[in-house]
Amino acid sequence: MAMYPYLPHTDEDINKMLKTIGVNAIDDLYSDVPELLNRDLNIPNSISEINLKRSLREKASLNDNIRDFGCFRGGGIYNHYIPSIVYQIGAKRGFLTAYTPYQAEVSQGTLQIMYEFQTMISELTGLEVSNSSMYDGATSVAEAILMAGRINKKYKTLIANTIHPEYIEVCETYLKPQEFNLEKINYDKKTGKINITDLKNKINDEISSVVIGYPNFYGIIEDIEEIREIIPKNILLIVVSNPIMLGAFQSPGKLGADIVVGEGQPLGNAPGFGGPGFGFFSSKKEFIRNMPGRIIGKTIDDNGKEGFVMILQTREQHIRREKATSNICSNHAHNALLAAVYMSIMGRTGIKEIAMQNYHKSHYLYNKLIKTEKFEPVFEGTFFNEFALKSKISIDKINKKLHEQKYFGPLNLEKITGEKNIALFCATELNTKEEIDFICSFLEGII
Amino acid sequence: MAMYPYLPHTDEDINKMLKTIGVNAIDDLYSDVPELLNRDLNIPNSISEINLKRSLREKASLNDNIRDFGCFRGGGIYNHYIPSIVYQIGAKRGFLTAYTPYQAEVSQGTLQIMYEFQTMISELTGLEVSNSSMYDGATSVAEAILMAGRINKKYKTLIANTIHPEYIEVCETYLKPQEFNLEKINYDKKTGKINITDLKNKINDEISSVVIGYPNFYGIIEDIEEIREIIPKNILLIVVSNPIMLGAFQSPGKLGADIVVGEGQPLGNAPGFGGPGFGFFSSKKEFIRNMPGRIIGKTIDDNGKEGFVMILQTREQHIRREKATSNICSNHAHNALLAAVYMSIMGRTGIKEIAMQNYHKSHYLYNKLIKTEKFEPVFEGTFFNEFALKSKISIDKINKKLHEQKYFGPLNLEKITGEKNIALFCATELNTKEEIDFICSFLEGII
Amino acid sequence: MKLIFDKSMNGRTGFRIPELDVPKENIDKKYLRKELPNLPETYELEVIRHYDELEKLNHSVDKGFYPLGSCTMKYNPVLNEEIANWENFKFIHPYQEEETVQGNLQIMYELQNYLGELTGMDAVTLQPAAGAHGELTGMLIIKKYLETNGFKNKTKVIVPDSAHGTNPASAKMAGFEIVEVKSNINGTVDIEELKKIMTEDIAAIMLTNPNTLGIFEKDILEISKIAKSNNTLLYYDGANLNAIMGKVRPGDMGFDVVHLNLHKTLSTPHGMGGPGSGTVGVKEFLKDYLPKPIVEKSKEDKYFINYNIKHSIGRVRSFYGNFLVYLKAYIYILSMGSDGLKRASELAVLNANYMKKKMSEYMNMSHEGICKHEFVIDGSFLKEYGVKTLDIAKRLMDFDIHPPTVYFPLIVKEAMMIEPTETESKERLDIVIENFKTIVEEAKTNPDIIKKAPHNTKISRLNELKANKELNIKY
Amino acid sequence: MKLIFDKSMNGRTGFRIPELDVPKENIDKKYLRKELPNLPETYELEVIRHYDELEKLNHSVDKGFYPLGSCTMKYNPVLNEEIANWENFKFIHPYQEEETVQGNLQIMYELQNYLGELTGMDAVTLQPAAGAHGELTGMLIIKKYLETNGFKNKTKVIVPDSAHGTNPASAKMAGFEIVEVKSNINGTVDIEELKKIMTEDIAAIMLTNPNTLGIFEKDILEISKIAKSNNTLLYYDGANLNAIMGKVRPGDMGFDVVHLNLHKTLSTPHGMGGPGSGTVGVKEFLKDYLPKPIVEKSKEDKYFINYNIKHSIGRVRSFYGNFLVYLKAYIYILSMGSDGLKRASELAVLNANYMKKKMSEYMNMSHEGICKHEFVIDGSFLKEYGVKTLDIAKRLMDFDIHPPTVYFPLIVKEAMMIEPTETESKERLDIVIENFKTIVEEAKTNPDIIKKAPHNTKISRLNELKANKELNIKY
Repeated sequence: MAMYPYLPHTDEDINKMLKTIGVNAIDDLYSDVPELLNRDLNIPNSISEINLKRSLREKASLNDNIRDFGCFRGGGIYNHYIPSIVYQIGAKRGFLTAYTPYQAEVSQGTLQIMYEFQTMISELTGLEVSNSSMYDGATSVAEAILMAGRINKKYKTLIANTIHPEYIEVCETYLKPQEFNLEKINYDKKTGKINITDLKNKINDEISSVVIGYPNFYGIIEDIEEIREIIPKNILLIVVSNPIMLGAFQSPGKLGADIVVGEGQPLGNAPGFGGPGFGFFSSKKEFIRNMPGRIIGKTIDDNGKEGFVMILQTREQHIRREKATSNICSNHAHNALLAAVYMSIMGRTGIKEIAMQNYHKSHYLYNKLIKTEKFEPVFEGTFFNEFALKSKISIDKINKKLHEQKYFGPLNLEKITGEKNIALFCATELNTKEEIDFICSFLEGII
Repeated sequence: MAMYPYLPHTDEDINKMLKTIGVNAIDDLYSDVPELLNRDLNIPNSISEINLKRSLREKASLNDNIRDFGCFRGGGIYNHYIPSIVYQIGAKRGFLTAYTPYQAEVSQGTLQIMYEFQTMISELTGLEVSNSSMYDGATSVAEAILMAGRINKKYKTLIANTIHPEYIEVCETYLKPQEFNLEKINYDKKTGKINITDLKNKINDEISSVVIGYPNFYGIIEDIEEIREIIPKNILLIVVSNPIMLGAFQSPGKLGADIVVGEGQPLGNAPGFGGPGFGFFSSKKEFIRNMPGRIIGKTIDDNGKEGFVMILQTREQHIRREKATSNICSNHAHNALLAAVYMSIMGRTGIKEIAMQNYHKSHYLYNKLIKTEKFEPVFEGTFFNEFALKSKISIDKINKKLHEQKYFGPLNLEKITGEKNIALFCATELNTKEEIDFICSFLEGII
Repeated sequence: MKLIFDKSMNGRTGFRIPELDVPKENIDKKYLRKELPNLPETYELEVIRHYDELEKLNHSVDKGFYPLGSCTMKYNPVLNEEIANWENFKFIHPYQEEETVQGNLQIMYELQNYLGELTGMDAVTLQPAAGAHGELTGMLIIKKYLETNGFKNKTKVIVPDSAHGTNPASAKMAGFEIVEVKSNINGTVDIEELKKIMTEDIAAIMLTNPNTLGIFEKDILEISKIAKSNNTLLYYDGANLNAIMGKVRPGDMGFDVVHLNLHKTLSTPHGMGGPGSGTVGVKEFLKDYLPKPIVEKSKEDKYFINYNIKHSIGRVRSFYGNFLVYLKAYIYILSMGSDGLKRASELAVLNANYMKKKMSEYMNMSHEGICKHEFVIDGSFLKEYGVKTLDIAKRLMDFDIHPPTVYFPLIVKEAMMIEPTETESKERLDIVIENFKTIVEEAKTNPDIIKKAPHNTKISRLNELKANKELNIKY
Repeated sequence: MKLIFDKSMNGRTGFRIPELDVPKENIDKKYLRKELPNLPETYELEVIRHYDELEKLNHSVDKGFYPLGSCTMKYNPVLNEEIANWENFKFIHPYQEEETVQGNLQIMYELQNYLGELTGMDAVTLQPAAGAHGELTGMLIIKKYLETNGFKNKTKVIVPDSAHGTNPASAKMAGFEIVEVKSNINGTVDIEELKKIMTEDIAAIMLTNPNTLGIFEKDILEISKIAKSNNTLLYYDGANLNAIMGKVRPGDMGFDVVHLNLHKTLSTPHGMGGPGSGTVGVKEFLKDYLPKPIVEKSKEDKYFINYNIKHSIGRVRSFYGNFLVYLKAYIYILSMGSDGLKRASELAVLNANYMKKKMSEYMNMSHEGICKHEFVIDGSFLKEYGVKTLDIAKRLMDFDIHPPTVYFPLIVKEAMMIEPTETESKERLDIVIENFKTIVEEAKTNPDIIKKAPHNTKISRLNELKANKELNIKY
């Protein structure tokens, strides 16, 4: 019989155990199972670690990665510096091979990390409460909209059409079966910000919440305060944000947001082909009982020692079943850990520095690109670390040429939003002046 | 002032500390140091993690590695399967960032590992005592010769000239200042084994020890028993061995060796450009007090609980200074750990299987190469996983061509022993039939 | 222990990035924070020690037995972690051109096929981020299918009283009403009861099989027949697939939709609560309803991402799901192979039955007889000593055993749900069986030691009331 | 805890390699073992748990304060580990063609230069595997140089009584006789005594500076003069270089040969006892005596390995030394840079003086005044309470502090040698200072708690006598 390194049973073990149970063969333990499968699964037989690695190396070699290649592409997932310590702590098996902290006394590691994570997210968003992670940015927005509906019992949401198109798609999927309406707010063609007139026109008594980006999908920074002033108090303002930006820029909470969510990947998580990152989710404290997901609280033990537990579990599905605030069970705790380590090591000074470098580098790139005369500005609004340009040359061609130079060029929005000849460029702290200068002069020469 | 992620001191800390000490500036703590250096060191200024990684990636990319390239080269360092678990356990910081177990109560992890390691090495070599590692194979041989001298108070050694040439060089370096003589024993041109007549001729009363390889540098397996019978009892027989081979082949201890040493790299250690691997070192128990290096023993604590401590420290330099058995202080404990994990996961069945596959694969390669008619056998003796062939074509040319095919071909012995047109081929469990077949048919076509 | 914020010191830094190498762009001050977020200022060694200390406060599979029923806390192979850490997997941008991610796409394509084969389904999506997310996806598929095919009246979903809480919650999120079906005395779905509530408006039945009692729903073929005849779809909760890999397939039993928890059955680590991966498989007739996108192979053997799915329920997540998670499941499948996966299930069942049999000698089981990969103890027999299941759970910690799932399933009093998994050895099981025995003895002779447990952890029982009342949720 | 051998079970396997894919070759049975070696038969999860448990039994830098004097237990950057784990460093065969290892050779070449600059030396070898190995190498160079240049009569080496034990042991291995020089009341070399023993046959003086008392040999220039005038070479033991990087260089002080412990000063991890790296630097006139090979750069900017060194002492190790170790030192040097290395030394000295000053309030120091990176406590003041240095050492474990180096240097009674290193924060030092104070208080009021320490470790004091008598050295 084949041996598997993950399975400890010797033949002798099996025989002894069968005898104890009082059956003759393992198949006797399946006597209640209908015999519907009388063949082996059409999956290759087990292979050795050596051959497995060979096979995976071959597949891996068919990918190009954004460490070997320079990367000017964002669109929801960003290429940031990840200190070595982040994944090395992430690899600790005491974190990796533990589950949800159902039993607090043997999960204080997890619980304290999540409490610290919640604090850090709250600090960034400027809101009092954070949960300990969601799946991703997109589902966080969808859940935020549902949460707003639970709060004000209204079931229509206005969402800026400058929110990441994939997030809007996910919201549509989530909201439709609930008969929750989603209406889009147009953007101002000139600034790239939300069209205030359109917003005003669409606001009415039925509206539960308004969703805007900060920055939005085109990198533009919305005026949260202005928007907050326009929408009535009982309508919740949901802000979708980039957590790195919040290191230096005004926090949405301070500017009037009720719920702030977003994709946490930029905080120390590898791009990983888009997953797993994590969704962050925070709100005003008054809404805590309507929040989805796991929340950790501090308390004391029998001896008066401080410790942590999961709180408000009665919101959750395992207690409340169909009456729960959400069906979410597994979250992205391990990715939240990576983010917590990242924030611990960067500190407030570090995150601020990163945010400002993103701002300055992307503006430097912007200015240089405009000078090539191959691109025209699309929006006037202030942007963070990415921006849209109208390209005079085929963007696919540009990207093909840049790929030959070992760069991933801008995102061709045609594939995402359908807009033709619009390139979404991104620069982060990882883009050097040297490579920005290179691609700009390279693009200048392209025809 | 620049900030360094490894240095915690804030300006405020420094000021407070200086005040406590009662000096005005850090330089005041150097008032007793002559001012001989009034410039900055000519070393680049500190750089960030990001730029550092960029620079190292660039350098790394100038190397070709033997995972991307097939490897038919041995000569002391071998390309073996290393289960993923080995380096993952090796990365545990509780092992990596601990030092010599001077304080047993807080070093039981280290001590037990070394006790287990000693046991495993003893099992392979067939001798009762092992220390907890030396620097490498070469220095282990040198230290073994010195140890034999301490035991029988004689200072001349016969060493087979089929021992790894670099090992012999190291022995020369070690022995010369001690006025310890080293004489070489010739090999039998036909078998590649030690020349028994030559050995017999050279044996006399002055000889302290005889050193032979098992296998020797040409891969040939010596007849330990026969040699043991020839040399008088009071001459120590030192066997230099490949530990993987000992998984399936007779142990030198059982065949009459007094001291068995060698390079431990094949046991789960990466080639690493030749270091660090580790030297293993074992002997008969009667010689334990003359052994160099650290030895761990089992005992009990105040409560009768079993535990481990360093023993026989009075042999060592930190106690005995110039009268010590050796000057060795730091050893290669972490590499011994990697070997212990490797042996734990492979088990006796696994090591045996690996050893036999090495034997069979290298013989398959041998047979195929002879059939190409580009090579002629050099020796008739039984070999383990490498063998020498006389090449009709320039070996450098062969290797250049093979490199283009992404293979590292045989070792050109001209560079090592000065022998012209002799190629030392090696095959391990990592060489597939497919690649053996490929290189043989490729070589067949070469002119 | 101290929070990282308590270890912060102004002016200390743990990061170092290159100085800005481009000219600074003006920025209107109004955009910027006046006060920085209160993130800790510390340095590498401090951070390392902080997490080193935190790690030691956790129980984990690597540390010891973790028989958390329904969670399948099996060994998470280190090999999978190593490979998922390769740069050519970790540093891939989701919007790279398809030509530059052929390796990833091939893996996804093959994994879709393997999971389809494993479950007997015809098409698979890798999008859902976790089991519950898969449930939602599956129920949305069912909803959309029914609506598209003229079954708008089908608004209800039947869920057994033994089901995971996520089942009703997910069905609800998908816009269904919930109808609960009671379990019979054998712990399985009561067929007669089922027939009664099987009205025309029933869209689907959600089942876990083996169910959360560890019992195989042996009437599954009849249930399937009942459902089919009512145009009701059958949904398979894959949480317990670890019992039956290679033995029987949901698709062959009549299920139309199935979600898998790759972090359970297929060995990807649970990571303190996630990330998971909750892939969903469907029968051919539901294929066009899958969320987008899925990976396909062209005639030229190139892999591509297909966004064009006729009746797709839409997106359920950004990008392509948790790639770095399901990559590990893919590696696990290749490691174990067809033969090994089957063996894993068989040994998981063997382990559970062995424990159940031995522990039956001194504990009450919720149901007699052969179980699958887990079983449930009825802890109420210790009531007379004043000992509750919670107490037993806490006492187990003193033996370095993670407590089983407790008070679930809801239909068993003082339930303790034990799932040993196949990666535990007989010796380990024997020790645990003895530990349980010791605790039962203690309950009878010295219940106080149990009621005050745990004794060996750094923290003892925590005041949950206070935590829920005072809501101290951040520093 | 149980040994891995006790966890072994016949027939269990943790490995899986491809089946042999070539025909079997005959082999004479006489070559093969009749009985396999008794290596454990186990499986991955068991092995992982085994080492997980073992790791927890160790103190380490990552876990807490580790002021092991003379060992410089500073923080070992995780970045260095990550990079040294890259395949293009880890899986390089030493006999690859030079064209295929240009990256490695460039690193070695640059590191040789950096280390030369750091120590004020003209040429450097990366061969030696550890500090003591470097000492041997250095002393062999001196020996060969003297012999080659007509100083065959120089057969003795002066070593201070405060020196590391490796110094005399290494000099002895290099074929020298040892002459000990006493320290004076200030803890430094007694110049008058030195002059007295400075006979014609003195080949070299081996010095550590600052010395093992943490005191800078302020008369070093005079010592150097004395040596030079006698054609005696000056050897620098680099164990304590962490005190003076960028402040003063051994070469400038008159030293001719220096070894460095990269695992001390340059942050490579100590790994439970090794591997280290003991590079050796020499002045120009000794360059031709270095062990072979060294790395050089051609006019075409290609790096190559030079085996052709005129008077080379020969090889001291196979291949090129511990590449994967000194690679980490290279990364550390680049990380810290000229500025950071100097800062590290300054802060190491600051930390030591701060601790010394504060601890002087309640403990006796071997010597008053300013120290360098470490200082020595004279523990004999606690004798009156029946408390020995060993007891203090053991009691420190209860505070999660690794004991300092004890009973060394030999010239201080009940010595405790404390080296905090620069990577510990003031807060941490303050805590440790308080812990020491508590223990001194305990010594006076409750000495038993100290004499029976440690109390919080899994193992208490071990019977060394029994260990040395019974010699139980394997399973």
